[in-house]
Amino acid sequence: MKVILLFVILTPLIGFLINGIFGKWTKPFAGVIAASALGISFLLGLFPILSVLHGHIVEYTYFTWMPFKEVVIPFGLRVDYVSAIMLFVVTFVSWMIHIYSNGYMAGDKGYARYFSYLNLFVTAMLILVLGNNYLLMFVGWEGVGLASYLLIGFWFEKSTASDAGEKAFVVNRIGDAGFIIGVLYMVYYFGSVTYSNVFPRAEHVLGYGSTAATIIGIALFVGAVGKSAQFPLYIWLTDAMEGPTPVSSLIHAATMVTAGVYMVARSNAIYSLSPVAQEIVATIGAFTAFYAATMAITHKDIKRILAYSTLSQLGYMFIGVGIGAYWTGLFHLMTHAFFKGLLFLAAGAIMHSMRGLLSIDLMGGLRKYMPQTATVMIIASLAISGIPPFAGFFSKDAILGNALEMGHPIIWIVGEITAFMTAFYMFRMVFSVFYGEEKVEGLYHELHTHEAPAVMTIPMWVLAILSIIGGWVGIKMGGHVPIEWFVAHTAPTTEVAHEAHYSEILLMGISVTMGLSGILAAWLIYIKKIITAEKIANMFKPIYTLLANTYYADEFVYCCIVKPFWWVSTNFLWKIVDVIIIDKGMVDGTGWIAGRVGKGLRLFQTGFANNYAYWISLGIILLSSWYLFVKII
Amino acid sequence: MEVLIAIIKLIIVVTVLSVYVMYATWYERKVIGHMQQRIGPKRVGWHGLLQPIADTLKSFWKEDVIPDKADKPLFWLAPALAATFPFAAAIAIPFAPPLHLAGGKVFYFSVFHSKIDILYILGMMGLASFGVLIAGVASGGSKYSFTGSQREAAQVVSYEAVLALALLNPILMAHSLNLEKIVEAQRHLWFVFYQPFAFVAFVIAMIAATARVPFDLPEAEPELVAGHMTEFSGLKMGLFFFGQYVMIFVVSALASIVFLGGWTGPVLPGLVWYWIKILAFIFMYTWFWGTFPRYRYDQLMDIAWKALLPLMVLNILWTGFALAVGLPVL
Amino acid sequence: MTGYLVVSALLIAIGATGVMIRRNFMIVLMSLEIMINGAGLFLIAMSYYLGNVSGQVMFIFIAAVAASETAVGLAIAVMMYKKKKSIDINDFSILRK
Amino acid sequence: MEGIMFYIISIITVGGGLGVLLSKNPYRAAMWMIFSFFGIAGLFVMLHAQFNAMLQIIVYAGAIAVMIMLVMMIMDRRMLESLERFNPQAYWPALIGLALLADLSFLAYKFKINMSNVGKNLTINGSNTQMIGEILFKHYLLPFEVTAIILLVALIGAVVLTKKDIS
Repeated sequence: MKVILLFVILTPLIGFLINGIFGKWTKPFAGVIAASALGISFLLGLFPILSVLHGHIVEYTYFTWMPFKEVVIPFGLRVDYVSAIMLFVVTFVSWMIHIYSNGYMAGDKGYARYFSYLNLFVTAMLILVLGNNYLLMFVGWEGVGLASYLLIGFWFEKSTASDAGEKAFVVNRIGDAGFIIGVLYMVYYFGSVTYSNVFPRAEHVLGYGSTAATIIGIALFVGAVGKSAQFPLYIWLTDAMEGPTPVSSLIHAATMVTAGVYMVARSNAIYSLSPVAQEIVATIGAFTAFYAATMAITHKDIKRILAYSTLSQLGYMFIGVGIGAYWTGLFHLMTHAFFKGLLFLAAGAIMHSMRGLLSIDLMGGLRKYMPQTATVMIIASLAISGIPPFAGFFSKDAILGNALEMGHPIIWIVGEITAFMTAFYMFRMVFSVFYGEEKVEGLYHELHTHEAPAVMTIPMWVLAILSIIGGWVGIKMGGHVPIEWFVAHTAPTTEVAHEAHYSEILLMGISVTMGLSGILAAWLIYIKKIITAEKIANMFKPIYTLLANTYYADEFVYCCIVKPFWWVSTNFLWKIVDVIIIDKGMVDGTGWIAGRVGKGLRLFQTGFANNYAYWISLGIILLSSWYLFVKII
Repeated sequence: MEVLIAIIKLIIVVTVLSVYVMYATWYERKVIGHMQQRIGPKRVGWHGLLQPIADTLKSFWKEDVIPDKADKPLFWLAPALAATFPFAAAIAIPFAPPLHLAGGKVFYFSVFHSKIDILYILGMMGLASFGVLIAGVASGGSKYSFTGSQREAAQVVSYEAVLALALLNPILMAHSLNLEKIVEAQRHLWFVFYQPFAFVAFVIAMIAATARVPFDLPEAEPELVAGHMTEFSGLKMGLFFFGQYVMIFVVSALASIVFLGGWTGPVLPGLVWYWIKILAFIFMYTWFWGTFPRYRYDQLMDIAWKALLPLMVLNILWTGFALAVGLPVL
Repeated sequence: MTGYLVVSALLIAIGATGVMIRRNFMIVLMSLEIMINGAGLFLIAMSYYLGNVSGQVMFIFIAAVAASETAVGLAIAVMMYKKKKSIDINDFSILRK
Repeated sequence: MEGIMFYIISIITVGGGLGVLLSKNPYRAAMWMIFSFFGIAGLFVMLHAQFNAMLQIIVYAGAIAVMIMLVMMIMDRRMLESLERFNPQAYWPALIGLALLADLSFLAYKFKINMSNVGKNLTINGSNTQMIGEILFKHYLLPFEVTAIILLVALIGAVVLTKKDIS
């Protein structure tokens, strides 16, 4: 088992090394190598998962990684009830996406490079998931950051792509700073960063409701905000859509962005101690869910719509982990990985056959040309809208139901409104892309629009099936919900004093109604054309403009952060500090002093290396004499 | 007492090695002769068995020519060093498996025995090239000698590194620098099965380090006459030969100990296994001599720096990692 | 103990003198090696007399640094030789101008 | 016995050093240097530092000396051997060297340490190598890595220096 667990990580790494080093020669079968590496990794990963299912947590320490005096950091891997879910999701969805990429990237000139990056990404993600301490998690955390930078900027000839890669990197750095601070606090308080060492002692060391727990919680959450693209730091994610679409599917739907949720669920022992930190997590989650959904309504680019919906769904997950019902967050993470991965893959298939066109204004009636893609897209949209029996219904309902029961009615209301909007924008997209008439005459004929090849459709179908049945683990069976029971071994739900009881059927009914009414609204507007979208847009002109411009977030950053920096830099740093103090005072001044001194010292600079040695030797003599006569005698 | 035993051992080793060198030349001439469909030495004694003795005697009576422009002290020093250092390396090589005496004492069949045998042998092997280097310098501006020495210096620096890196893998696996411990660690399976790449690299590097075909550039006959030995004659030249053959013996023994399990092996007694392995390596040398063309100089350097060295570094990384996490090495 | 330290002092002094008075750059490099070895001897002697193996570890670092120093020094020598066809240390005075 | 050994080896060591200092021919100087290295290795063995003694031989005598020889062989021989031995004004620096020697020797004579640990703690299970490894990779891991970087920098520096024609 020890070796198997290690090879779960090593196989993608080996794939990366093969494709990375010998890419020139392995180009024809780079995709096969990468996909089979992931397949092996997935199959090997099943062993520890099975062991966890039997109730044995798998944890091995391989070697001591950094021995400091008191703090010893091991290199160890751990699969427990939380990471087992992540391990399954990451390896399986990544595997599907690797297979899909074989078709999508065919003919690209960076074929081998692409697959080596993809494997590197999965390696880093697995280290993040499986590491048994925070520092190892941080290695994975930075590793996925690096790999995502490489993948987003994969088509680096396009300046937008490389800019987007840099933006993702820079914004993530802010979050990483928070993460590091959290880990350092942890070292300070616990003298260790190993999970099995920190969590059992958390309550004893920190105490319930203590400031220390809150600080650690918030600092770690700042890291999660950066990586999971929550409210202030979300701006990188939409730009990151410049990368190849399977990359968006892998990084921005299924794996990397969920790292923050995973980390919060993983640190449940600390969050449970701090109601304040929990409140912040849940609030930011709810706000992001709503905020991103409003932006998704107005956008016309399929990938951007999906990107905003990802933000929104991540908000849901943070509500789940923020209210203390960690299993709901992880549950939604899992179902989301299935259906959002699928949505991105379907968008990729559309993009593939539309030669890169993405605007929903150009499409319509695509159902006839791409029946399979249309079917899986509708399945995924139903899942994300929360229509039973699709996966999204169970997880979203679990989050919202728990939010209400834990005493967060406002979050519940916001969540329900967001659910309505989710259904609306998803079906707005579906209806305008797949139904209705061809909007631009002869476009499809010209582009030879066709169904995607089997290597792309099969992974989509697999994910589609999972999008349907993936949520069924959330059905109450024999008195308890299987996934709740499973996760609660490692991350027990925070206990609340006053548990309100609401009728479950009623809550479900409200959720379903919200979803259905969203779909209905979209149907009325985009199919029946009772009222055209333009008219509504004109009716609420100011709001529409605000939303279409994404709340002017980039402009806000530019005005309020970049501009003042610019101003301070030009007016103060440049003109005063640089020119007067540094240039005139320090540079010229030191130069002047150095010049004066140099004139004196020039006598010593004979240019003969021997002469320099004299002075050095004389210096040694002086030093030793000083030691001799002052210290000893 | 111990000093006395050591001295006796030393004398025996000198004798054995001298006889070994004499008959190694005979053996090589015989084997190479048969490979080239000749008979080899035949006249002196039965199947030419007395030939090496005749050769040795002849080299004693040869006129000792010293070039006018030669640097006399260095000219004397060069062959002495060329013979001394390989010999110094050879005294750490056991000639037979250690004998476990009554009372827990162990009798070693090597003159010098320590915990860091391999380091000692590597050090002495590195120094062995000095004889050749000085030979080039001392020959008083002879172009052939000088070029030969230059090549030897570059070759030794390159291949010494490969040799050490290749040895590091078995050392890591055996957790010891001591030859007996390394043999002990291979009781179940020889290291050549764990470390095939290291073994191949070691064999290539050991041929280059002893400057034999196909890497015999320091004394490439067609271009350099006899390389560094051009100006030497008689006994001095004999000493160079002595050094080279002892060196071949040392690396062969090292290879068989470190990679092929030394005196471990089924059925036959340890001593027999040990010498079979060493003689197999010596035969391999002759075999290569008879079959391989010489490499070009830049190819020689490319092999060392662009192929073997990176490969060995990767190999060590893998070995260390595998040992650290408890994986099977291969 | 004094014996070892005196030998070490002798080596350092000889090396320093060599650096100061020799003209041949190669010999200056060799003198540097001698000096470094003097320092190494001091470390090893102290490691023995203090019963602390750290001194020996330091010697390993010194050996590594000495190797890099030699490599760079030899590279400079080769470059200077290419440029000036000489390795007289007194010809190496372009820094003066 | 040990005292006699020490004197013999010290004479070898110091003699080698003097040989480097005084010999005109750089090849001979290199030989003297190797001689001196051997002496130091012997002193190391006497100080129970077997591993470092071997390291001394492999690194200094085996690698550094060969490198110096190699570079000298690239150069013109006559130029190398015809150089003046000493600087024109060699008296002052020689005096400085003597002063340095006197100073350091006096320091060595005056030096007093606690002698209760002589020869202890140098081995684990009788193995010097193992002890060095333990200390090197536990306490001196960071310096070790820095050393590795220094070596890499020197390697690149040497390649760049010899490859480019700086004008």
